[in-house]
Amino acid sequence: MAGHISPKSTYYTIFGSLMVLTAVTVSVAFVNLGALNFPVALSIAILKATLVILFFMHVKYSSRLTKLICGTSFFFLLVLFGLTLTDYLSRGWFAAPGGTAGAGTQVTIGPAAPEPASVEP
Amino acid sequence: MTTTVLPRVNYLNVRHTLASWLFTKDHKRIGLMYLVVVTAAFALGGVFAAGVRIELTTPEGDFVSADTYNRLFTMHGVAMVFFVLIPAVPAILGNFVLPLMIGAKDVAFPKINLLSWYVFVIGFVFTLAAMAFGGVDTGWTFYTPYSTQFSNSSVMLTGIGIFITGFSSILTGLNFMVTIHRMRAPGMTWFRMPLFVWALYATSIVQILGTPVIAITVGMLALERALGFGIFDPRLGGDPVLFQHLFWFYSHPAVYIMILPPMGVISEVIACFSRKPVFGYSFVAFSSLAIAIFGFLVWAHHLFVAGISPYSAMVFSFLSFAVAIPSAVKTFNWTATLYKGAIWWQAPMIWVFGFLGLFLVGGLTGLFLASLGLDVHLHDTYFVVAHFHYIMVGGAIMGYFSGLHYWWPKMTGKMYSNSAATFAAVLVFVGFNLTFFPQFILGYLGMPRRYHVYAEEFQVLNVMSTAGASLLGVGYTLIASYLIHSVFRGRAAGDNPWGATGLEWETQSPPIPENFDETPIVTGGAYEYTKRGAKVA
Amino acid sequence: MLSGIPLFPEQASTLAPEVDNLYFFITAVTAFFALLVVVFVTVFAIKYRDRTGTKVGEPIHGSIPLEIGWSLIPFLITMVIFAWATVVFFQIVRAPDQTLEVYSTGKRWMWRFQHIDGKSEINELHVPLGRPVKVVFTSEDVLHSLYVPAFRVKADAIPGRYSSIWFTPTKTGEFHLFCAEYCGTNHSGMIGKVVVMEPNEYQAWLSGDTGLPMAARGEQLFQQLGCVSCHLPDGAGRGPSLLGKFGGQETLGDGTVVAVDDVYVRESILAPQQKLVAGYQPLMPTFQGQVNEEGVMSLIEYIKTLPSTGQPAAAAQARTAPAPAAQGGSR
Amino acid sequence: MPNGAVAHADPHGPASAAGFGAGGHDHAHHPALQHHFQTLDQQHEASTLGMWIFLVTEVMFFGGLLMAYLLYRVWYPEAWSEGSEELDIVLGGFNTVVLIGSSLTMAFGVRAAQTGEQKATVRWLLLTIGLGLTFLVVKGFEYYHKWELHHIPGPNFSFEGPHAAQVQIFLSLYFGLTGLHALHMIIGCAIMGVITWMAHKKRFTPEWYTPVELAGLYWHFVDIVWIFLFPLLYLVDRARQLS
Repeated sequence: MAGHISPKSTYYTIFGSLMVLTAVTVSVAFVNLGALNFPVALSIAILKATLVILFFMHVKYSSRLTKLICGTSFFFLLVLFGLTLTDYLSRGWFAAPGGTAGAGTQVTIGPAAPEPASVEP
Repeated sequence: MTTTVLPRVNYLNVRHTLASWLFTKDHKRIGLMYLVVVTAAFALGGVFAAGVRIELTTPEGDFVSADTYNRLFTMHGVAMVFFVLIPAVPAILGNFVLPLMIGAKDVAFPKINLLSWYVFVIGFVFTLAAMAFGGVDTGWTFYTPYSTQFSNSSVMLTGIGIFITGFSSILTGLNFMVTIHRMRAPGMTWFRMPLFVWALYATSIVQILGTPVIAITVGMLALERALGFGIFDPRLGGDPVLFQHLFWFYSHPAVYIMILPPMGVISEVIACFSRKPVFGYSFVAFSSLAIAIFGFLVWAHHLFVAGISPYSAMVFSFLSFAVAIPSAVKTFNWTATLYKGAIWWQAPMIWVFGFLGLFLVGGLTGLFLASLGLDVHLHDTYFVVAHFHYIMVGGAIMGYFSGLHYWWPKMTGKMYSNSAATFAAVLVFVGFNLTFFPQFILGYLGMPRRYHVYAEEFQVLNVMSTAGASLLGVGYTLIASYLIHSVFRGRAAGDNPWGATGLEWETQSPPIPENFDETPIVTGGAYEYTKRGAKVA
Repeated sequence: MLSGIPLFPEQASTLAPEVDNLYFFITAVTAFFALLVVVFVTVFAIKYRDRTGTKVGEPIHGSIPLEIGWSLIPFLITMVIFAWATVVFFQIVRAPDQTLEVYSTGKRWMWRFQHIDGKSEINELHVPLGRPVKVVFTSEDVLHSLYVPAFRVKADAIPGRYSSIWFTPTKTGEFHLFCAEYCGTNHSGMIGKVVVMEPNEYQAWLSGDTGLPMAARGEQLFQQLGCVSCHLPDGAGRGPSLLGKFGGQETLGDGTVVAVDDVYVRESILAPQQKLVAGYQPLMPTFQGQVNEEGVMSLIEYIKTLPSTGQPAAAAQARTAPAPAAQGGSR
Repeated sequence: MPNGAVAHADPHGPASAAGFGAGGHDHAHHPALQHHFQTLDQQHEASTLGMWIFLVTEVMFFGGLLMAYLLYRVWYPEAWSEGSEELDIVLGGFNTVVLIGSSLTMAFGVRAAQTGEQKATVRWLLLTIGLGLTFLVVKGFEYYHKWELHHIPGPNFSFEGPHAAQVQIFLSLYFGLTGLHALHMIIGCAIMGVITWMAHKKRFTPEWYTPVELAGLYWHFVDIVWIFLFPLLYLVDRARQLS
């Protein structure tokens, strides 16, 4: 059975890199980068995941089909996120004239007022 | 063909004990086991539908109470969607013929195949338990916050049932995909595969990518209902519409789980009974993949009036129109396949004619609902009900029966009465149109769906609909009776009663346990009727 | 029983003909294609019928030009439908500037309508002929959907948010009003009627026994709930002055700018910490549970009538009868 | 995939019709070869492909929860910040190191199986299980702590802070995501137990070690999920509080 056998040193190197990246992401968490907080943390996580996928899971040495399947899952994850966000991110754009929000406005916080406390004057 | 004695050993008579069925790893037996459970679910769902239609004969709520009515249509939806439409063609027909079609001894993971049947049955048992404990009244869509905070019915049990059943669907899809990749006989290249195999492959994509999302969504709903977690709860600032997004991310593609395999069946049957290759083979094959992938990009067309952003609605409307194209391409190709064929009017082909007529109406009325301006009026009315019944019953169930009639001789080795089958097809076609066409008109008139009592002016159309539903009931009972009759009294069908191409017809009927005496070696395309030496019509 | 089979709903709003024209167009296009396929299938099935089952068809494998043709032509046609339908859709969701506003809350299983002048009604909505009306609504429990088939409008009522529909009635009479989103046991009983009246009759109806105008009720609430003690008109209080704020913009503590619309006001009443105006402390308590959805709507209506300092708000004057409230606000 | 990449036809002739199991074949097979496959290679390829497809479903499974996370993070950044402050960064970080370490030992376990070092395989797998259990124990302490503070969403939830309601959403997603992950860890440890036992019984050879490889893929996947959950839940909005 022809599986790829990586040298032990590769695994140690990857493990070392993962540890370094973990340290980086933890330290970065204590620096306020403003809007960049989320992208930076996410990029580091994606980088770490990529290392695991490529080396620990041997995708680097696997068939095109495996790579395709791997890519497909992330593609459809992005479809789920991206197309759902087309709704949420564009809800604020549309406000009908007259101050009242149109069909798709942002959700607000509020009670479902179980039993409307009578405030009738 | 003259004797009623089945040929030597076959997958049916090789063992007779109950255990030999319950622990079988033979894909053919598992297919039949699905047939039994799915048929039971179909009968159950039919009974619920009958209750709904009887109630709707009069505008008043005089047959059942409002609560009962709500449970009836909910359970009709749950039984039909999750336990009939989704498993019908892939798990029954697909299981039976997929390995035969590609020249394999079995699916890639026979044990997992059996497991998925058990998972399916366990899910069904949970759902039955929910029905026994008073049923569920949320609608099969389980919209929050009604399902999480207000409903007093067995939402949890049903949810668990659907969650479990989802894994059955995932496992079947996984199994089929690996089977198609890894188990094809020598010479069975991708473009020699029958189109039904392509359709099953496309279906597997949807099952694998979509089903986990409904499972986790139902899981979140359960956490919220049972433990008070707040994910969709508007009182905490959660968004009920998020549930709808996640629900339809699966449930819209699920429509393609239901319709793609029957489309594949149609390609097989049309080619066989026209005695020629399917017109535009590669376009039909790739349109299956296109539908599977585009199908994931259109879900929010169920949400046009649910409070999503109008700009987002625009994007989804556009994509919904785009997904209509591959379906149209398939229809045109099927029509073109008939051109200069030698069309043999046998029962499976009559079902195909019925499918074409009904799927056409179902597909085209989809354009009405994809149109933003029109959907505002039509959403949640009977127009929608009529539309998806045309797709799911007119399309998927007609396709399923076409396939069942087509492969029945292979599955049982017996032939049913062709005239009875033809009559049943015509009866179902007429009954179906009488049931559901009036509902388009009701929908445009503005009758909302899920109404227990309704305004008087809608009555005539509703009576027509109920009358049609009775015809449907008769038609389906007829099918069951002559098919069962054929098992005991039918004449032996022979290995290839239709004179069809395809590896499944090269082995005996019913097939031997491991399908083929020798691993077949494929040398040509799927539908090469001319090579068989008969003269061109 | 009825005298015949109805085929087509009444057209009773300016939107209805727009929607119907689109409907006829799509019906014509789809009927054409359906007939085309049915005719071809029928002709082929009969012409090429082989009763013996022994002949073989001509092995035609396909045609690229045909495939391209029957992909492209339907695509172009659907794009025409898409464009047309989208235009109609934006007419449906975008209300005109000057509308008569009615507030509504859906609750299992009834619709309550609150007119700005104080009149309120249940499962009935009276509106004048020929005037654009906007219904702003929310739900107090589960999802509902406000649907008037004769007007061709519908929108879901969602707890915690505002939705709206608008229409200009073109016919007097009574029309169905349905809940279209399944809401539990008595979903099919959550129905009512829209009564379209001649404008003068409508005025007469309005002036019948009536409650306080919404803005006035809002002002009462503003006093009762103690809003007035912090939101001083001169801006010297612990909360920002609300004079002339509605319809404008406000800068928040984190620098973002938000539009002051009903959604923002509602959120500020029920979850004041969410979007704090720059320069103010998070002192305001939530009024969740102390004021119901209709109370919030009244407060919004009151805040709308507050003029900017110095100049009377144009919006306030355009409204039907906010006179007492406007005086209260400029005090 | 290229055309016709199926394994070769069995040159030795028909698989007997009555041939249930390998016994029906007229030539010797590897004991692990199931009868419906032609070769061990075909069987191995099918199994790994199946595992990868299964992992795709797993990605989508977590995807639903992550979508909810993403939406509410966009809507309620302050609540997310308050919520993430509540989580113990030390325990979370420790668990991250433990889990990445277990991925390393798992990779070595697979490697040992590949090279036929059976004792080493058992050793590495046991170490992996040990690290996995450590992770679960630490997670258990974290959960217990939340329980004491009434930070478990539900009727008894209580939280002091301006965005208590939305913090409840955060914690719902925290428990949803980490709970689902922990469930995967428990299943993973159970699977590892079986695999270790098989390795101990010397079932694996350099020709056939598929179960070890598949378990490895699963284990690494679970590790990857945590690699995302740790920053998303524990870290990402901490800095906002510093400003």
